[in-house]
Amino acid sequence: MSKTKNFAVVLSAVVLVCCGALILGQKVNAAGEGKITGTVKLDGTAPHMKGIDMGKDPFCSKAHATDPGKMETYVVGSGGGLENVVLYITEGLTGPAASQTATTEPVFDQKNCMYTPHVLALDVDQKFKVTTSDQTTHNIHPLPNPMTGNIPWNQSQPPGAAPVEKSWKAPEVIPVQCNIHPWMHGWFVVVKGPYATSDSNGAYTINNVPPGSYTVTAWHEAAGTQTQKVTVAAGGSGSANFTFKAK
Amino acid sequence: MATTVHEPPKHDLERLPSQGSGNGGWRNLVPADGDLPRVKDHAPPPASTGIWVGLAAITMTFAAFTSALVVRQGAAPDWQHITLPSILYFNTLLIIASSVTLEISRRRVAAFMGGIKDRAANPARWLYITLALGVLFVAGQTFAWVQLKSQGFGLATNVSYSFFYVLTVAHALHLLGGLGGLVRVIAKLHNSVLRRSTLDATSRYWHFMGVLWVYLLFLLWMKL
Amino acid sequence: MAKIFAVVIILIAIASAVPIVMHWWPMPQDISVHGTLIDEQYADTMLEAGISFLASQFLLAFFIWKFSAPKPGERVKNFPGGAAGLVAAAFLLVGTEVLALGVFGTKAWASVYLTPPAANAMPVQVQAGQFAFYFRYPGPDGKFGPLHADQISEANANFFGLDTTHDQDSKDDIVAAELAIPVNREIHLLMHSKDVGHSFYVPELRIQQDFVPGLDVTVHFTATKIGKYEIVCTQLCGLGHYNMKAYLEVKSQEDYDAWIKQQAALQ
Amino acid sequence: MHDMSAHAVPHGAPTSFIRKHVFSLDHKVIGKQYYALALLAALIGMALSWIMRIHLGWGSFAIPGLHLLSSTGAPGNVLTPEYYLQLMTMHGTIMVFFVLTTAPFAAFGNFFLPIQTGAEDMPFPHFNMMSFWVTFVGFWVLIASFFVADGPTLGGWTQYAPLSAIGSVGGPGQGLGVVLWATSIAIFCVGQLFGSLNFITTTLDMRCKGMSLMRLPLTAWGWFITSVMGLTAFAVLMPACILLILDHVAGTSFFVASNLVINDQVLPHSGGSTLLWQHLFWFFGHPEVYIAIVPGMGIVSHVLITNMRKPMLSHRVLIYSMAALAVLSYMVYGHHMFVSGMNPISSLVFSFPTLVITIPSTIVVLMWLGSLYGSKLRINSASLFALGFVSMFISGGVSGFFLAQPSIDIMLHATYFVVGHFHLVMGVAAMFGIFAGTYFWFPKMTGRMMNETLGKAHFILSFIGAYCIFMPFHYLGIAGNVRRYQAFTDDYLIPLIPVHKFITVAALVTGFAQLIFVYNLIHSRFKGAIASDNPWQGTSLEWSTATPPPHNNFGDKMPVVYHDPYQYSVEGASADFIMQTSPEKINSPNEEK
Repeated sequence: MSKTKNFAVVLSAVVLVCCGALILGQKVNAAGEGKITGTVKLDGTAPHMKGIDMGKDPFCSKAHATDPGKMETYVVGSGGGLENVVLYITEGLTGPAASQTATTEPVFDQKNCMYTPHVLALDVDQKFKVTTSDQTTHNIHPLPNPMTGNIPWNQSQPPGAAPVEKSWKAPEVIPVQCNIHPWMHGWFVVVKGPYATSDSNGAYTINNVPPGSYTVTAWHEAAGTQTQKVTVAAGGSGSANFTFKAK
Repeated sequence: MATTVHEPPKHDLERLPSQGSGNGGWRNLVPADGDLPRVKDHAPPPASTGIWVGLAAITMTFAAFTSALVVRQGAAPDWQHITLPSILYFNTLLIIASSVTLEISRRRVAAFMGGIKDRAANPARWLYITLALGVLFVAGQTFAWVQLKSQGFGLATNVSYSFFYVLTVAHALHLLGGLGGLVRVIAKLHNSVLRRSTLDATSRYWHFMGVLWVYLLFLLWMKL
Repeated sequence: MAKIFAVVIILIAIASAVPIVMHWWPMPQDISVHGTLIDEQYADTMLEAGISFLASQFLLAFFIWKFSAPKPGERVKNFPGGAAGLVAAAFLLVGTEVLALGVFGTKAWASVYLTPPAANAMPVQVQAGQFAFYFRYPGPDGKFGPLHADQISEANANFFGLDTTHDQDSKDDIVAAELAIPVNREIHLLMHSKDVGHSFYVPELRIQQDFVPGLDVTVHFTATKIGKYEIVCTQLCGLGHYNMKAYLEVKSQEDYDAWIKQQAALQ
Repeated sequence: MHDMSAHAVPHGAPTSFIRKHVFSLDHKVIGKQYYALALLAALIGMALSWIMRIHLGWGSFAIPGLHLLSSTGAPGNVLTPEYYLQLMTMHGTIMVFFVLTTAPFAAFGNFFLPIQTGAEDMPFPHFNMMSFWVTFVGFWVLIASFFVADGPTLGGWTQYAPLSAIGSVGGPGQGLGVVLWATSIAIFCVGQLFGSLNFITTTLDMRCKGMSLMRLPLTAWGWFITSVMGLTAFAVLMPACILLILDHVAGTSFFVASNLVINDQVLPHSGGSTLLWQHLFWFFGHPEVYIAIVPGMGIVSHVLITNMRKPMLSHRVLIYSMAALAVLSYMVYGHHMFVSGMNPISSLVFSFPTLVITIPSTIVVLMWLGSLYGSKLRINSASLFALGFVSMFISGGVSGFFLAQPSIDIMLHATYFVVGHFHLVMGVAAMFGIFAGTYFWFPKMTGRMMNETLGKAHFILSFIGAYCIFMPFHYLGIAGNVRRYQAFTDDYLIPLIPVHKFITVAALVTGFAQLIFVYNLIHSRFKGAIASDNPWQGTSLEWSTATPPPHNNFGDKMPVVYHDPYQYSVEGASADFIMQTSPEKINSPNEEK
């Protein structure tokens, strides 16, 4: 009888220790996480972006009375930095870093009849909010490929309506548009694992990357995709710069 | 086969059996002064009026399909010529034959009810033959669909095929209704509760299905 | 109750007629050449319909007032002339009325739909799609390039699906989101639908015509007054139907020339 | 299946609750079931119209609890554009099919046609029962679309292709919503075909001794003509719905043209005809307008005659006019398509019969007015609604002058003028016919009288209210106010919004007046005064039998008819009315010479 009891105690202890080690190991791992940084540039002169005639909606045309809206396919900053490029890891991710879901809840706002941001990168299953800052009704119509498992939806948001909260099930590049304002186009870029979006100078930082060697992919809605191999040391950072050619 | 035919007593005995029962006039032969004895009650049994009404509705439905076919053919140049499966012509023979057998059966029942008993031999046998021919027709149509499908011609392959399937399936569904009617007539005959109006209505429906099929075949042959 | 009811009928009939009779509620102003015929036809119809409406409502009210309180022992009377008289009146009065309307109305209809556009009419193509109109001008070569449905891209502002790299005719085509036209010049509008049914309606222009997917329809008209008017969609086309609109800008020839030059530069 | 015979008693009186009240073969029970279904549908349809009207008047007003209906369709209790259109489509479909077709035709017709013809029941009671239950299923299939993922379809009750045929890329509700809609309507068609089959056969074959066709009351004629129209119209709509469903589920291309692009994607369909749907739909759609109104004409004539104590100037002229309307209704359907890209010559060809159809309509109105002259008019709820019907029919009819002409239709097509026109002539007028029938026949159907004071209050509020709603619609249309807009953002429409606010208030008040009727109906059903067999001193067969009628309508003895239906105020007669069953000899009867 007592032998059995002893065995049970020892077993529990072993289990506890193992679990502790696992948890600690995670922490150690997290402490050693690095990052990938770099810039994305556009080679050559930026293509001319067509202006948008918002005349059919009085609210929109008023909002853009001084600053006429234009297409956002190529947004190029000073020094040729390319904005709205999504950078994410396509190869080399293992373990928890690959399966973890980002917990932040990004916002996709409809402001002055444009999407802010124009490109929203998301983790699989990451929750996000669609909000409106406009005094006109918008319609949010993402167009995923139903074969991926992402379910298309199409709903409108009158002024002052509560945010629409959603998430996507599978990695996919999903165009989104407003049916009421046909010029409004944006993107949900759903990826697995850590990601980043380039800012107005083309700079980006992918955080929470465990040490290892990876393939980083840069995606742009018109210029296409590029990949580079990057190695990240424990607690250090890797670097990858991309240069796109305008199409 | 021990089948007897029972007909409820009729008011107008002078009517000939071969005329069936659909030849009655209306009940509106009423003198304005309300002189009732002169009123002749010639209302036909509702089944024989009802069947014409039903056939009118079916005619409208297929007329709508036909005009849809004509309009759609003229709307775009994507109309394809298709070769009808040759079993359809065999099926046509089946359905014509079934009309003949049903008519034989109907006449035998009518003769029996008219009192000419010696010609009433086994009306049920001819009904069974009609039923079998009808089932064969549906089987033949099914064969045609399966054959086309196996050749890769589905409902959405081309609008010609769409119309082919829609028209033939719609006809087959209506024909299944006729088969149900035949089964019912046979059951009633066995239970000796068959009315002649029921048999007449069923046989009109059946003949109409035959005529409709010949029309559809002609339409499909000409247009597809 | 009967008398209250009779008075209510009279009041409603008068109230309904007042805005029309007093010209408080006219149709939108007419800026087209053919619109005069439509407006005349409308006025004639309004006169005849208005008289029929008022006469029958008054008669109904009067009969209700008069015959709802019969004295005891009173006998029923028959309408003088009886059924035959009324049927004859219906055939004669209404028959000639509707025949006249039909015959004269044909003239107005013919001026819009049964006359071909003039040889020098200016062609403009309008494309309707969920939920916007776009307009295409043929440019200096006077030719519209072909449309390629598979190249339509709203994201890249290629609304018509033009292939400017390969199609010579498309290179100088001018695409705009508003319809600017010179005043007093006949316009031949070529109507094309990108997706579902839509309609082109400009009340001031007295034009309404559906877009038929798969079938290109045309209308022609001449605008006579400079100004900015609204083009709206009148055929239910989806959730943004209420917001599907564009502007019609009728400009002087000089203004139009300047505008088209400016648009050409923007392409 | 039931034996197709009628000379014997069709069926014995049922004993179990289910056979008595649920799956009953009795035409009277089926008529009441249809009435209950129509009442439920009308309340739903009216509630939908309230939501729409509030939204049109005060676009940002939050209707408490609306998000419970659809959290995506009404976030924060305010309608989204798509949900407005979805509710609008459901309002139209429910009202046209499940109220205006079922109540005056299927409900009253079922209850009274066999009684007025002197029959014990319809000839095919099983078909009759199926007719109701099939319609019932169709109704719930339609309602079910409220609860599917994208909600009901937004395509309008006319469901113009290709919007209705391209699937969910067309917008919310255009996928499953349309399939449910088309399924529901196809089922409904089957139900009405069964019903028409029974109605026609009853009228032709089931009349009692002495009941010639011309001795049928005008109500029976109305139902008979309607059933002939229903038989042909619904038999065309059903195949159209089947083709529409196939475009959805099987990928066929009946209605979707080639090279349509949505969201920058070319649709996989090719070659379909957009106008084909419109032809098929309006071939049904225009007769449908008369299917809704002709039974009302019959009911109104019947109620008026009884309350005027004199027959119509001519029985035959009214019958011929109704028949002419029915025949012409098939030749005019193209007037719905004047600006839809149809050949402009066809527009003219369709325009003339459309103008000609005003002649029989005018004759009917003149018959009513002319008969009113010199009558001894009784004012009660039933006769008030009948007179209201006449007024509405005139008002809705004259606007038809405008829409019949293609040249004016260019201006008024798809505006509120059209909405006002058909709401007056088909909606309100038909509803008034239903109300007239209800107040008139309620005693016979339930054995109790309705409350007259409430009835009159209901009438005067409805009458003024309906004009306050629908007359301004015409003005909006003249100003170019486009229909089916959920908000008015165009510069020239913004000044019209105060008119919309006025209409909204009128609609809410009129709607509440209908609740008086519902209360009256339910209260009188249980607490109303007991009705006699013939409370209005009527002459037709429904007043010869007990109140409420026994299971086989006439008890032991089948009626025998001696007179034309409306022997009121006959000179030298013993009373001011002589029933059709009375063998009394009349020296100069009110009959056709």
